[in-house]
Amino acid sequence: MDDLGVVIAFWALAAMTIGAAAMLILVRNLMHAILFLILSFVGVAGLYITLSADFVAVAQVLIYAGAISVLMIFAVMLTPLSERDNSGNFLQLPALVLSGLVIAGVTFVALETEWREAGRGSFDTTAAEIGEALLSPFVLPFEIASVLLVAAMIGAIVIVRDD
Amino acid sequence: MATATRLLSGEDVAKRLEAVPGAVVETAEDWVTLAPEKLVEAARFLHDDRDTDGRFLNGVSGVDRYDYFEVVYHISSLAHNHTLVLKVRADHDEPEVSSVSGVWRGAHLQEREIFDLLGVRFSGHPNLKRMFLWEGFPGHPLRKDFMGLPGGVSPGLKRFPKEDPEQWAGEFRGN
Amino acid sequence: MAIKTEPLVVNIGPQHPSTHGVFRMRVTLDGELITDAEMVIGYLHRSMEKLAEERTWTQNIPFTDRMDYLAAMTGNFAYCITVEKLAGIEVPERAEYLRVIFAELQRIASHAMANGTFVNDCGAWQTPLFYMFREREKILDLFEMTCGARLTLNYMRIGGVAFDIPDEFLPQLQLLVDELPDRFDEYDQLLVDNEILLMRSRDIGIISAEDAMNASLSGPMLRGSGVAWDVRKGDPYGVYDRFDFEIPVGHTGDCFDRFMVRMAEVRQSLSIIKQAMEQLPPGNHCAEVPLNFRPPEGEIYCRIESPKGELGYYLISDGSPFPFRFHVRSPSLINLSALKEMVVGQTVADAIVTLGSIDINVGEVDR
Amino acid sequence: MSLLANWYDFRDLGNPVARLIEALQDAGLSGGWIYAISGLLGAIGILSFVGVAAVINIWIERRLIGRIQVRRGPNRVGPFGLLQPVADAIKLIQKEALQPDNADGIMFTLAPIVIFIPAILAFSVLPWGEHMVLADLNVGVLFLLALSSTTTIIIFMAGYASNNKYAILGSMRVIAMLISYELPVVLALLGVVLFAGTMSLTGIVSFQETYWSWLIFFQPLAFLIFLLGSTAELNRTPADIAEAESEIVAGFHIEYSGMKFGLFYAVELVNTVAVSAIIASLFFGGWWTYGLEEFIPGWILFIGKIYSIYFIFIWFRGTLPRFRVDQLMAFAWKVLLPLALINAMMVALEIFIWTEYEISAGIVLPIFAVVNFALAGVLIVGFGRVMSRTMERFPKLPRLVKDIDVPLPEPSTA
Repeated sequence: MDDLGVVIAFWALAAMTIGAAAMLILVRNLMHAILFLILSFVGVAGLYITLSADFVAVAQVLIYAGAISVLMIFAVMLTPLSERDNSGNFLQLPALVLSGLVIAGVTFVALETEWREAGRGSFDTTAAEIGEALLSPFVLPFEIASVLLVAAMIGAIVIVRDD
Repeated sequence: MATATRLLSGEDVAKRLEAVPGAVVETAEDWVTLAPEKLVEAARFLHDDRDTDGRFLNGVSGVDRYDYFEVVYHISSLAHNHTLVLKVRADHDEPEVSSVSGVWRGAHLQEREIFDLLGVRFSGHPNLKRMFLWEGFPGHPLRKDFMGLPGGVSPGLKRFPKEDPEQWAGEFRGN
Repeated sequence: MAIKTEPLVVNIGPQHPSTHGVFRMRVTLDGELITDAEMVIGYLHRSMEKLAEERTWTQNIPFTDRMDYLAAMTGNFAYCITVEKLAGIEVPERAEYLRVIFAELQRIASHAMANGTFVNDCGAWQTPLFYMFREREKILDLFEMTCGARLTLNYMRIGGVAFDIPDEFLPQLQLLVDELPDRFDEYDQLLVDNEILLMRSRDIGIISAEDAMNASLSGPMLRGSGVAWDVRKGDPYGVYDRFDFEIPVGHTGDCFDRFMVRMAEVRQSLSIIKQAMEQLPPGNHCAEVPLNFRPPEGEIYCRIESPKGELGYYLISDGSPFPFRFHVRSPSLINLSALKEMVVGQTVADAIVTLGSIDINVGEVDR
Repeated sequence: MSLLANWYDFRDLGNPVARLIEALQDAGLSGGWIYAISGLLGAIGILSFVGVAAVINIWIERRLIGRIQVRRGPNRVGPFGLLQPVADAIKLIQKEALQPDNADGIMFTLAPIVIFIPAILAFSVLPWGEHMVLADLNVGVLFLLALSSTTTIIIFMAGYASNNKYAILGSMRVIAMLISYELPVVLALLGVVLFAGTMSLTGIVSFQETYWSWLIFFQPLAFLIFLLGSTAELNRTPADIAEAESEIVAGFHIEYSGMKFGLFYAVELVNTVAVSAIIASLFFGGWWTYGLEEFIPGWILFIGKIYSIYFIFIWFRGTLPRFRVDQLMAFAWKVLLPLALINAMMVALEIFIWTEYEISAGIVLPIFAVVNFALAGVLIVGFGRVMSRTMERFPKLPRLVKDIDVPLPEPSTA
């Protein structure tokens, strides 16, 4: 029964994530596409929860659904296009080929990999462990990432400043 | 205690306006009538002259005198605490007066109002269009002959506005 | 590199909570900044100047109520005083004093309303408005006690006032005059030291003294810009030369100065009312004027200081019982002359505050 | 059934539920079913609270605002006007649900419904009593923040779908503002989380219980920042720039009418209660009230605290004018963010001292309290000095002139 619940949740969330992702490509209205993207993000967050990674799940919602999507909304709103439509362009065919290749590759990897099944984790304080991991073994990448972000921020300010 | 505002007599104003030759056409007891073509020049002079200091335009009003239109300017000096009256006549059939809104910003709306209600055109006005009534309103209601315009035009709407998009076109024509 | 954005044309009004009636401002926005503004008025145009030409001089008094319906007394006052001057009618002493009392009460009511709605425009959730309404309500009660009406009063007549005050009027007025200063001190505490209100209204909608004069602004707009001009002082009408009062004058001409000038004028009005109550002589309240009297031929322009500014009437008589020309110099309309200059370059929020500080009354703008 | 045997259980509604679960276990139900049933019970409890709160809050808010504005507020329908929200709801339901011609139909309809999800979910991680918590998440605080960030998107959805210029202005304002205010709020909560050493709300409450002190005594600055920041996030006066009745009429929900509008109205009140509840559990001990919960059920104390904080929000609304958009942003970035950063660093330092030198809590906590209060005072006064208009060029009061005095212009030399 316990496992059944998780399995049902997994399939439901997977369907939601993939369905939303598919709709994101299919809808013509850019705003709708972004909303489907958010739905997809939320589905991924749900998948993290089934993996007992509560911190990552919440961070996913906070950062992706809450912040990244807002950036995308800004991008769409600032696009000087009178109708916010996902109109066709000359890149359609290359994009189709590329995505076909990606799908093939991912399917191949998924089918061919020897998947190891992890034991069910529990809702322990994952946040503390992540924090310790970030600040002791991975402190260098962590700091480099923050330097990169500061650089990006300064770059953004320089770009936005007039004259 | 303050004393009341002094109304400059027509002769006084005419004397001041000698600096603008040919401006004064007629001098009455309380006002002067100006030549239309000299109006802006005279207004500019009265505005700038330190003795007259007509920096404050109390009001502009238009009067339909049956055979001509009269535009009346009440100008005062808050510093000297006096006031004076200028008048300009305009032809009844093709009323046109030059605009003083370049001299006094405050004349802007009032000239639009007079144009709207009396039909006096103000040449040189930056944005002369109807203010209270909509574009396409037949006639100018403050004219004395408004209630029986020649040519059978009756006041008010000809038809219910929705039936006649032409009448409403002006509203959306943009500015 | 600047980000280009599409201009957005927004109609502020005619139905908008902060346009004080059916006033419409068509603004072009770049983001939230106003790049162009145009006012569209006329939604309340009732063609009073035309209607007045077909009614007798006395019959026109109710029209003056309905122009600035928030300050009907001063509307009456201006018209009556102009006709009296035109016809050379002597007004009894008592009527003059009553007129002053009622005009000043009306000024307090109008300023209370203006300041309440102004703070509302700054985004307060109605609270100051309701406090101001409370004071206005008491003044309207006094009006009702005297002439039966509260808003469109039709109280003054050519030659005096319509009714003498009832016996209980003066004690009630005394109570009000004693109470209001404390009330307004309270509002000063609530509003004037409010950092948010200062942030919203200081250095917003500035108009210099020279520009204000050039745009024919009057009343608190002109005084807020630092021009010490008041028709009551400069051209005393009625018995205003017998009272001792001061003109509050602003420093920069921003919205806050206009607000403060109105606040200070309320106190000056109270002082005038106090003096008028002390000096109020007995006697007749109205001169004998025939119902359809005919003023001599002639024309006159006469102005008074209404709460909104210089309210003037330009009347032409051709000797008939009807005015030949009935023109109103309405302060609300002319105070809007500088609106565009004040608003362009501001954000929407500031434009609303600026419009609120002008204190227009659309009834008077459109007439 | 011993469920109702003694009232004592109702001090903590978790107890009867635990009894019920025990009974179900005895009846031989599998763990999954019991999990589902207990979850359902909790959800029903929370939904009923939210429903009642939304209705009651309308009355409370209108009555209190009325009180502040020297009027009576609703007092006609039912005793003390208590049934006014019901009358409002009936009126709103009866109204035609208008939808603009070019509105984005699905988004337009969906937005007022979806916006309830984060509002209600927020209640699920709150500890209502010692055992009264539906989902004791280890990352409860982060969860609440994630919820508040999704509200942004939904508000934008409503504004964009309305196809109205005012609505677009309002929703762009919302996005800009909420992004700004997320930072100080997160950093303020970081101080609390660091201090308590846990992100679980139950953990934070039990921390307060363990050390016999509400967290507001250790984190006054974080409390103020969170209070002000959440006022902005809630779109309430003085930061209601998204609705800004006097400027952009109603902002993002200008085109909504009928019950759709009613839902937006209700969700604002529910959100306010949620934020009040978060403040109550983070800073005021949640259900724990210095032993008072032994005599009065903890959840009643909790609700009492919620409404005390809710009163502050109503008070704000009744007294303050609105900020302009840029001023509000400046307030977030120039005042709240630095304060929150300083606070978080101070807390980190304190925790470091506490754990590194292993000083007993009895000694170190009072010192922290005094230090933090002093820091808060100094910072607030200091920032007030720096940020306020010390450079007033002119006095506030107008000058009084005895007589008319209009100068002539300078003579032009030309």
